Amino acid sequence: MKTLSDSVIKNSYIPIMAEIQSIERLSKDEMLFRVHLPQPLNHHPGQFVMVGLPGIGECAISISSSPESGKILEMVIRKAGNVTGVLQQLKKSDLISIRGPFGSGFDLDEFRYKKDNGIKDIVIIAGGLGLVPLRSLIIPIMEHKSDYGRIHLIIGSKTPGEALFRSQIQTWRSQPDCSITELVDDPDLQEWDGDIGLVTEPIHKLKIDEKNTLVVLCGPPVMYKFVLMEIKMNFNIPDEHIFVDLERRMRCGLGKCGHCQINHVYCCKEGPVFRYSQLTDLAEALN
Amino acid sequence: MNAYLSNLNQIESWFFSLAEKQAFFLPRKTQGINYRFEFIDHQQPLDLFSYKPTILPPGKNIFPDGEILFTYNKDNNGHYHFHQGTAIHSQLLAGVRACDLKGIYLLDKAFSDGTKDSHYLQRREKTDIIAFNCTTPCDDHCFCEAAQSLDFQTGADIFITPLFPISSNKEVHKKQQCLLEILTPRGAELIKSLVSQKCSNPQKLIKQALENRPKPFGRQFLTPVKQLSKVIHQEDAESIYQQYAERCFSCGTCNLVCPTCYCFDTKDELNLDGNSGQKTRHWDACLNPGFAEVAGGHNFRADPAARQRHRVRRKFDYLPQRFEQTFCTGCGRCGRQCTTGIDIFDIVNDVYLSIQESKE
Amino acid sequence: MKPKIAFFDFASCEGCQLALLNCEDILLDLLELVDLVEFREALSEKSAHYNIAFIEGSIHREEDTKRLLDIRSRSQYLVALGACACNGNVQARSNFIAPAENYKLIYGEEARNRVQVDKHYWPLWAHTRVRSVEEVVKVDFHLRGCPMDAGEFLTLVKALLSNQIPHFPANAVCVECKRNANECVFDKGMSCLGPIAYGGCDAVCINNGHVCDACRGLLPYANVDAHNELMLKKGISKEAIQSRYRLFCSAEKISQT
Amino acid sequence: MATNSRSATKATKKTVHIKIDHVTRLEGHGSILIDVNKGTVENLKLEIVEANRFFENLVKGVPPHDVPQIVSRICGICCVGHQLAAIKAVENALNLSISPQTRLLRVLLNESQFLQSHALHLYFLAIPDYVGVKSILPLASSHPKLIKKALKLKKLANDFTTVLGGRALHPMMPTLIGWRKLPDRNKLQALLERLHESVQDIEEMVDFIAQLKWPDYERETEYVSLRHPNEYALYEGEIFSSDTGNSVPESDYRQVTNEFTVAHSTAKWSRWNRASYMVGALARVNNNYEQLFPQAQDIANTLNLKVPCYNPYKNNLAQMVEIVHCTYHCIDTLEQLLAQDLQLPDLQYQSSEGIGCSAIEVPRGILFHEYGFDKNGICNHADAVIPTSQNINNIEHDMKHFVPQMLPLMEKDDLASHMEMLLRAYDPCISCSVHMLDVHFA
Ligand SMILES: Cc1cc2nc3c(=O)[nH]c(=O)nc-3n(C[C@H](O)[C@H](O)[C@H](O)COP(=O)(O)OP(=O)(O)OC[C@H]3O[C@@H](n4cnc5c(N)ncnc54)[C@H](O)[C@@H]3O)c2cc1C
Ligand code: SF4
Ligand code: SF4
Ligand code: SF4
Repeated sequence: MKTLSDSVIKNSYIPIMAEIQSIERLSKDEMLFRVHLPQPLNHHPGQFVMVGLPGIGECAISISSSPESGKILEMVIRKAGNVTGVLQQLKKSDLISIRGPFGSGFDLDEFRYKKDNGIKDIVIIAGGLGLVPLRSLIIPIMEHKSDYGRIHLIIGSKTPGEALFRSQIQTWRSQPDCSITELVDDPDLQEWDGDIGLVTEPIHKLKIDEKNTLVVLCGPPVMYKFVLMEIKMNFNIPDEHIFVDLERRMRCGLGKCGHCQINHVYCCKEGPVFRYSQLTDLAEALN
Repeated sequence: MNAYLSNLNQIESWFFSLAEKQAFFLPRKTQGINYRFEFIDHQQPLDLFSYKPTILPPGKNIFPDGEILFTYNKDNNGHYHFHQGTAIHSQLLAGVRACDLKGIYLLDKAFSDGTKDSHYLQRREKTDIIAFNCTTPCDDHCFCEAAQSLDFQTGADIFITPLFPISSNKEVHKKQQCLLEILTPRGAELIKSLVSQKCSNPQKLIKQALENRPKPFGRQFLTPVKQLSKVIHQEDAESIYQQYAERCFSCGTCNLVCPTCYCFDTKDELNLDGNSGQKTRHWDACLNPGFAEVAGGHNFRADPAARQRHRVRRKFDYLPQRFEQTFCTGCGRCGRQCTTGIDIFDIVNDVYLSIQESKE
Repeated sequence: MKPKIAFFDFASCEGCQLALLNCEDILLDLLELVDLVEFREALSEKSAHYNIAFIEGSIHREEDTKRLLDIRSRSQYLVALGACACNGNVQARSNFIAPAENYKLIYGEEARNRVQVDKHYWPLWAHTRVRSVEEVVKVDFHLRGCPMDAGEFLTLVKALLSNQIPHFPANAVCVECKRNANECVFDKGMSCLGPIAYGGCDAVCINNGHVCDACRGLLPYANVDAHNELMLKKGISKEAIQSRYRLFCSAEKISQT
Repeated sequence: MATNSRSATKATKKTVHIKIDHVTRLEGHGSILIDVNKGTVENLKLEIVEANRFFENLVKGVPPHDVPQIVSRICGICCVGHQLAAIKAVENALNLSISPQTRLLRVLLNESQFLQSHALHLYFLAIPDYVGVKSILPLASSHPKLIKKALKLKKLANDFTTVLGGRALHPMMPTLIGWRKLPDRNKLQALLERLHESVQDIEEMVDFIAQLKWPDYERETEYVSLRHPNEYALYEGEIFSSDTGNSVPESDYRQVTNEFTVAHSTAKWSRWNRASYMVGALARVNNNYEQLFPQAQDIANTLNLKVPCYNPYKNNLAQMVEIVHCTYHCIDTLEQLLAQDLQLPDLQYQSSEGIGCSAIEVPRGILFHEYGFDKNGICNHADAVIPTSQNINNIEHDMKHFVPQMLPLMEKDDLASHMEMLLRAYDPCISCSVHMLDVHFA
């Protein structure tokens, strides 16, 4: 212990402060934050940051912007409690604290269409706020669509009022080899041009090359079991090719505080993106 | 490395002289039946070898509760300024036993894994350790041999082995000899102020001293710990965890006294001026019901049996997968201090037994 | 605008308000941040609307109920301040005795009969049952303890001032005992309600040589059966255990048995 | 009302109705009701509207050591007094004796509460009246130095109680026979130094009080306090009356208090040798002036407090004198204590059948407690007579005397505020006072 290589270790709890460039209300509880960072985070899709205010607190928030967004960071924050509640009261040019990026995220390389790994189909299923982290994956795919194979998006929300990023989704529709299904559980007497039903319903209709498909899921805890069941029933996709994005309580983001532990892994470090094949050893994952 | 011989009288005055130079902690008997690492500040007689694992393990001196991670203030222009937290001073922990040395060693591993924890590691760097060897099991709760931490020396600067039999009811004689092994350059520095003589045949003396240790030393698992870990990893043993959970208060004592528990919560505090504050961290306990609760009220480990299982697996399965070491040192603290008498030693043996039975 | 804060006392020792006056170090700073509109123990001012109303004391009479309902209707947040307001404290022990019997025992039958026919003053005397504040109106936050903990009070006020919802973890007193490296009371040959009691007091009684009598009330997940068994195992008689449970927690479930 | 007919004849033909609900800046709930019809006082009542808490019933069924903890909750301000009174009474009931060290600690603990309570009452509750403001808040900006000093003294007193008792409110360290844990020596040492320092501050506070004006009003009454042969009686003594010039032992307290019930008060009332009597700082200073520390006597001089003093408003001055006395006495006692090696006493005791009472001076006057235990050592009898319930009767008498006398000279508002100030001058502790008469359980 006496021979610490770097005797002054960085204090990883001190955040950087970033300026809010704009805040846009997306739905009753959710707001899109666009902040300007002092330097780019160089994140992977699916990673998250600890966001907050000094003296108030921090919480884990997924990065919603593309890895190529440079000094601009986009996040969607839902009002769920204290910190998120206070963040939503901020205004343009206020400062917020950021630490990260944390977590494993997705490796875009694996998703690219290459002769050798032969991935042709990418299925992305998002429920509710689940679209937010997956957006950081979808945007780079859409922007370099020719590098990737067929894309199937299934995006579900509770009601039309809660459906996120609809106009952006609209722009994705024009991409070649791209099918998008948008659903709501309940049209709630509002105008709705998409489908009605649960995200599990369109799954069996997917036209995919089972052996060469990657599936990505993100949504509320209850969604996973049913979606996975549906996939397993209809397709024979290897477990390594299915990704899930999980949520846990997080305090440090550094794999120390223990709150996010799922069996032997730390959700903040090994996750929040896991391959389904990993979960067979993680009994607590889909609790 | 070098070894020296010295007697208890000399060691005692050496401790007092060291205590004058820096914060010095030593186990001391409480008014009841326990021991506690206490700050030695005036010359009270020391009782060096009567001992049973302290209420809190010495590792908590390196990972203190409520430590300030940083402070901040906001200037008139709205800019934030951050400052390092609690100042880190050097300290000397004496009388640390092998099980707790291992505890500290495991914390070292955990806090330097991946992103390094500056607060822990910097304080660790400034912590000197004078360890004592055990020649007799501390009490009925101890199972350090079974947990593979007996004779653990890594991390100590000086390791002291008493060369005389120790029994709890007899006064040890002040003239009796101890062997001091110097394990680090820092240890060599510390020993300079001790009146002692160099020892040329330390191995032989140690061997003699330890020969009379009871065999087996303390409680033993029903099967070697490696095997135990495998069973705990593979089998759920729900009913065993459930059975213990029924008696459990979910009070978290077992976590908080454990030398290898390091989960924590952080708290952000705002000063009354509204423009400054701090972030602190506090020991947390996975046995407390709110530990895995998230916004919206979902609790990922709402069931007490699930929490009990998590604790056991963390010690014998999860962290060992990561660090290739059992994360239970066999100190026996959790069983000793659990008011309702739940002992992790019993749980793991029961898990093993239930598996054996179900096989039959 | 500074938030309007008010204090109201019902049946209590007024110690919680005093505990606040005892925060000499921060009192003046705190008063800069809030508009203290009603604090009968130290002020003569009054107001019509409150952002935070602190209610001290338990509720005994129709009179008190009416006053409390009125306060609730004028308050944004209502905080039960201290054990009396949170769970009736020691005076809830009198619920084991019928009110009429209580009067007889204390004032004598003759006095009771005389006062009972007095229309004007009887409401002052008409004691019904000792109730916690929550039994009468909605309570937003509880500041437990006898007396309340000034640190928790400050946490609450600071949180509300910064638009946050204060959070008080529901941990057993044992947690704080460990933080203080206390020798467990059971190891000293005495008994303790700490394992089933709300912490937040920093285990102050145990730090100072006493035991925990659960003045903050029982945890929602208190494993009372296990505790009862533990106490019996330590050789404590059933009657003594019951007397312990009824000391501060007579309003709680365990005391009804 | 008969007593006032003499004064009423001199009065003008005014008609005044005063009703002050829930008088502020006092501990507990009290209301003042005054009806003057064409110069005649028709109705004057000091209503005590605090809800009953039946403390004497609450201790029924508990073991001896729980009694002091329960009765401590009678009142936050006087918690130390209630605890000490209960501890002494229970010890008397069970025939337990204490060490000299324990007595010293108790004396200190009791006086720490005098410092805190008097400082609180004087500066936070009473003085705003005499400066003509509604609370301490305006004082904080108009007299910042003074308020800082007062806060400092209060903090010292609180820290003192905390070090001795474990916390400032409902301390848990003192118990039957002794202390559950010994106070920390280093902290006691530090307090001794702070006490020495505070002497200077107190003198400045005296200077401020010396320039305030007190209502010119007198009514001679019976002054009752404890008296001790060797010291200014606070911790123990016999019950002394200024009317008879004699003392009776504490065990005869019922003969002194003679409690009775009135409808407009949930607290019980007392009388001894005449219609009402007064307890508290003024009664003590009047009765035991000679035993005050010389420094305290000097301050009494500076404040122009001459004994015997019949002006109830000057109870506030007597409190200041006692602050000085207690400061010097605490310094002495603390030095005496620190000269010894502190020992943790063995707290084991044998509970037995018995009954015992005690008397102790607390800031507001004499406090009596009495407890009985059955053969299993379980409490079956309790009685407590609180200073305020002894004083209320006297306050009402003061008011009945004051109103007709001052009616010609004062406007309604002025009169009302003088009534409030009078009530406050007694520093009544109303939550304490609400409970009552002997209770005998089977
Ligand atoms: C990897 C990851 C990514 C996420 N991405 C997003 C995202 O993109 N957008 C989004 O809106 N949300 C996201 N979340 C969820 C988000 O982190 C939570 O909604 C947020 O933490 C809520 O924090 P809060 O402070 O507002 O709520 P809190 O008020 O802190 O409440 C959180 C919960 O913790 C408990 N709690 C709070 N403080 C304490 C305490 N001191 N002790 C004990 N218990 C306490 C409360 O009981 C409550 O159940 C993500 C979460 C994770 C793990
Ligand atoms: S110490 Fe015992 S009772 Fe407390 S949480 Fe641990 S196992 Fe449960
Ligand atoms: S689990 Fe128990 S025995 Fe093992 S190291 Fe922790 S406290 Fe000691
Ligand atoms: S003394 Fe009481 S609160 Fe403290 S650890 Fe023991 S049982 Fe828990």
